[in-house]
Amino acid sequence: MAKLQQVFKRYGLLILGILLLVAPLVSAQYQFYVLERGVQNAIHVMGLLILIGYSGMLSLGSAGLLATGAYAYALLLLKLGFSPWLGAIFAVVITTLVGLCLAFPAFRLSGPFLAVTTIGFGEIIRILILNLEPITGGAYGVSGYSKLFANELHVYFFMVVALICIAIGTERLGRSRIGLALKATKEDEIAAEVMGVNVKRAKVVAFALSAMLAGLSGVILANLAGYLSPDSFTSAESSSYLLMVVMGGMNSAIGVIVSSIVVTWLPEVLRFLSSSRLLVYSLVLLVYLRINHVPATRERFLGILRKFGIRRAADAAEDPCGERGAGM
Amino acid sequence: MWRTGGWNVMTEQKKRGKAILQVQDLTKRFGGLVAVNNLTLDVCEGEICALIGPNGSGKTTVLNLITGIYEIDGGSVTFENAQIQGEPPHSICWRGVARTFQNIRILGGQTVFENALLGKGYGNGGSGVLQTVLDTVKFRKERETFTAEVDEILEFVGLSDLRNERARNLPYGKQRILEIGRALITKPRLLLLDEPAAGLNSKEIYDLMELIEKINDRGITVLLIEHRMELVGKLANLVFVLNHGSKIAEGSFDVIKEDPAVIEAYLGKGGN
Amino acid sequence: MSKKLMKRSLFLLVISALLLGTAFVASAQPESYRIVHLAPLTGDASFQGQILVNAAKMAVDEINANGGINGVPIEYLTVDETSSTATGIEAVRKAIDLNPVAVIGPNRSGTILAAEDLWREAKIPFITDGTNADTTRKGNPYTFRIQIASTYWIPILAHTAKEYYGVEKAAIIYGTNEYSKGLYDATAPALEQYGIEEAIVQTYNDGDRDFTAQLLRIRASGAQAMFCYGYEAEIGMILRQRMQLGMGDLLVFGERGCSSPAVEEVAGKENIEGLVASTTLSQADPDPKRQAFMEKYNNMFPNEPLSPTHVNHYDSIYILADIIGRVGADREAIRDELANLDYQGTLAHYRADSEGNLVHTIYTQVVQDGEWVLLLEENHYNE
Amino acid sequence: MTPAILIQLAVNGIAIGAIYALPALGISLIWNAAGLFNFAQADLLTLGAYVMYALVVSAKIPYIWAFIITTIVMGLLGYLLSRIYFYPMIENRVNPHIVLIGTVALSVFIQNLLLVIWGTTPKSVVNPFGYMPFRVGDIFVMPHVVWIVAIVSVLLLLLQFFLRRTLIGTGMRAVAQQQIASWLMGIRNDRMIALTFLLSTAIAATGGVLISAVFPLTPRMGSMIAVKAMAAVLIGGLGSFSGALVGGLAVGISETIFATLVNPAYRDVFIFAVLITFLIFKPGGIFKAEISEKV
Repeated sequence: MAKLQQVFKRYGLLILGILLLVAPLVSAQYQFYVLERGVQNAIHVMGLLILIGYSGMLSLGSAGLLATGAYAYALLLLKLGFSPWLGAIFAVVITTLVGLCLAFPAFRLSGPFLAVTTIGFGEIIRILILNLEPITGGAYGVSGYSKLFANELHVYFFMVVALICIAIGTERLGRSRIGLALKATKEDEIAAEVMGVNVKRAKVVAFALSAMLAGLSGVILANLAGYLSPDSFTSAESSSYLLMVVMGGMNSAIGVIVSSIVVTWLPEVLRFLSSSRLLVYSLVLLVYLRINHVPATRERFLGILRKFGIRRAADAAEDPCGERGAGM
Repeated sequence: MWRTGGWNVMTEQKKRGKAILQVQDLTKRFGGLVAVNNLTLDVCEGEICALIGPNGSGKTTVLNLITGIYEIDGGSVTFENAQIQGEPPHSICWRGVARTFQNIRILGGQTVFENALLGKGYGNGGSGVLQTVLDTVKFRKERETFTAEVDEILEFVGLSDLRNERARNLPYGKQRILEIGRALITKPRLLLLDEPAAGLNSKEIYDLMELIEKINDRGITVLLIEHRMELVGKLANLVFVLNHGSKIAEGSFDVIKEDPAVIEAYLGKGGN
Repeated sequence: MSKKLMKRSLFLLVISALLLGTAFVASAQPESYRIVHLAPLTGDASFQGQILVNAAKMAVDEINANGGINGVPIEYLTVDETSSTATGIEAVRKAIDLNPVAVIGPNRSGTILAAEDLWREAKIPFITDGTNADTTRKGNPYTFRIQIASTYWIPILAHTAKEYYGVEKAAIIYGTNEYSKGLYDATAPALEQYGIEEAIVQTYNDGDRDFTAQLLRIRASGAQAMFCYGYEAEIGMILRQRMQLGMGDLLVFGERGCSSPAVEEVAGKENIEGLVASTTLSQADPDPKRQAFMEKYNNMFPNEPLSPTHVNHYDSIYILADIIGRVGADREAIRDELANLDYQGTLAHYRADSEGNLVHTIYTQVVQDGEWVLLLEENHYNE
Repeated sequence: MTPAILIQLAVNGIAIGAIYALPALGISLIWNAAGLFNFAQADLLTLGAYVMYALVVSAKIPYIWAFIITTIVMGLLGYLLSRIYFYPMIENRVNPHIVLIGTVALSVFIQNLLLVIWGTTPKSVVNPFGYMPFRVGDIFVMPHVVWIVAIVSVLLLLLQFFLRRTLIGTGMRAVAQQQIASWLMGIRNDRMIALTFLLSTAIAATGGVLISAVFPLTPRMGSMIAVKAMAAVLIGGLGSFSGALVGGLAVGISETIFATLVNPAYRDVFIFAVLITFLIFKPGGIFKAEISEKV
């Protein structure tokens, strides 16, 4: 069993990738679409892993960057006549640049101050899309742009391959000196500075990478949906992305992929919850944070788990993947 | 009461080598409070200097000013003939000034190795994001050198066997050592230690003194803040005494411990 | 762990899909006729969705209690359209995956516009509910609309304003959502048609609660009347603040949303006096069949007060039942029948036009002394 | 734009700004005591408004009594929140980001709780101050404007008195300034922080009661108010008592005037733009807050 765990730890991403690639062969059309959305979300949330998980900069406006990517793609194609691939590349570049603007407030702000700024940013983007009607189509949204692939399945394969590559890159980054610099920024900005970490640069990197991934995810969203409207990019969406990154453990790429797909899928499994879906999510998140971060409660909880014979789960929870971040 | 040097200092100055750190008329104000007042001190290459003074005399503030954490209100800081005031902390670190903190600031959730690796900093050359993500040859080579360097230092400070332990699980004394080790990774020429002996037991203090001497033997200049006088007496070539942000004495430990101004500062007026 | 779960559920889904497929092929006489209802059951529009489903469910229960369609019961399933377009598209896919004979909904114009290609490919007739005129203009032969299109609706309102109230100069205020925007787009031509001058156009964002700015501008523009489009909470607030700013003599014309009881609740009874609204079912309609329907509805769902504009799906179910009873479960045949519909329902008389609108009677009513009074009843068939 | 219209706008802005000031004040109080930025403060306000609705409309309790009960019930809820949720996390020195995420989760939780219990149909509570505006020259003033400003002023004075002159208030301020020192002095931090939560939730509830007279209640209302309250507290200066009030009024008045003079659709964009400018160029707000870290 332990060996199996070892194997999974080592080849987890590979196994996950193969599973995802095989999935369309065995899923019905609608389930497949939900899976596609899950993978697309995972790409976005991978960026949040770098930003929130590694660097500890709480962003509550990530839907705004997603919107930027999606709309940039659609509008470049429709208004400026770009070819799809060129449009996609430019859309990602534009989103990265917009995301970089957010790094500047982050130089001086942290914690709640930054979080409020990102909320504001997300709302500004949404209101602009809603009201700049001649360009963005306003509340009607935009449609009728051409797509990257004619075959929907190809979008999916492209997405999965991209996701796995991004996940590998993110993992590498997390273990490297740069990842360490980001994590140090989260825990102790001053200590990091004194140790020779250029914190500003680290923040720029974190924002740029997360914006780039949000842009890519947005481009893919535009390709999946074939239609964009502002109500897909509300602040409520931003909080569900936050949920995905927190439930993913805030420290591992595999965790992010699994939690993004599961959280995207959950409404289907939890049909009976209907309107109380988000209620359950947020409650789970509240309880999880409380149990996991207060040692006394955690011990008691693990004790209960052990009592009921769920020993292995309890031991695993003690140190998931052996990669627990401080305070994470 | 002002006592900046005397003839003994002058003679010592002759014996001293080239100045590595020169602090000139350093001043820092917090609102109406003057935390550091026209402080001038020199630290020369290869020395172990100590900065002492009663609580609240501004010692840590001086370190924060040298390392660029606080903005300087007046005066200058020169390190190896270059003025460094106004530079951000990371670039002061890259110049070769490393420090530890009074209250330990390590990454509790990361391993000892990772904590030490943080001393390699970020932004001063080396592999960038793209190379890291693509795992290029250059990045791999760099990683190997880094690993070797970090392991060498861990060996040097005696933390090799705890390499993969989480930092927060280390005993307090080892955490202090880890912080010093991390500072050494940055390849400093000047090491600033902020109360390294605070909270240690006598055995640990003894080990610490040995370590500091070993570090000094490597050619690293040390400036330390300390309350433990036995440690100061044993290690420091030169002691600066601070009170209310001003330097009230400077000299060898044996000289300043007899200095009435210093005794008054520590024991209050009427002290003997 | 979760991967295992995922895989297992995938397998189950595949198997169930296969079983479903074979079930349909195997028997010529189905065990039930499956109708899927897409409605916003969660999110901001969920209170509308609940009313839509209630009305449809009432009809299904009545039909099934009377032995179904030629002895075959209706299998009625709801799918949550949610209140956002992205998830709305997912819901449409899900509805199609359930392989129904026909779909009722979607309710939101945004979802209809976004997902239309999906059911064009699936070849399933959809009886939608959005007012946005464009939704039936995309040349999708499977799209029908039981709701009145804004292009039918607004001219009646403009006509009323001109003929009954002598309005010469009118302002427009609308929310930046696809529903209100659709109504606004139909307003300018209608005003022009009846020779009313457009004084000023104001917009607001959903969720706004302070409309002082817009109302003051409207007052400054010298408009005699205001065409007011949006969701219940915002319209209620606009009506309330109009009184607070002493603009009681400004006439207000609204679309179906205005006759929802929620508007009255938000605005306060005294603040909606004189409000003119056009609707598909009037509270003041003396017709005994409709009065009986309203009474039955209110008895069954006392907590979800009837909003006269969201109950037409009661008739949608009867229309589908009638057609299926004649042509069976053949979707093409159902589509053809819908395209040539001429049906006397409980709530109205429905007749299809060339775009797929199942056009029916429009009522215009006004609040007088706190009660809705029927102003005029118009059969707006242009064919 | 005549002066009368400007005054009219300012009057409306003051009333709404006074309401923004209440959750802003709550955020400041908790920030001082516990170093915690509560993103759910405006949702607690909304919850208070719904409790008021339940008491007045559903349970038909007289208005004044319902007001008092709402404030007490919500205060106790705040106390419990601190005791069973937030204090244990603060005590264990959990990374502030985690606690912050906890408050975001709380905000989502409250919004959806309201949604599940009361649905999305807008609810409204009778305006106890009457609907008929009185006229001062060319200006129409709603009675509730006067009442809201009066109630908020009285509340602020009481609060000021409580914090400065009573023993508990002094204890709370002591905790806010130096947790360890105050603990050594025998002040129970957990109780003081819980009391701060109690106080700020009760203040938010009062805001909820006042807002229920003016706005229809929807579960998402909290998000809209949160934006303004956070803008108010950061513009005024986080942790500052007067900052919350001045910030609230500034946001209320400036957004109303901006909407009229420029464009109502960009009202929130304007507020955010001002806020972000403030955060970047004057991060301490008008009344400079202490946000520097002890090294």
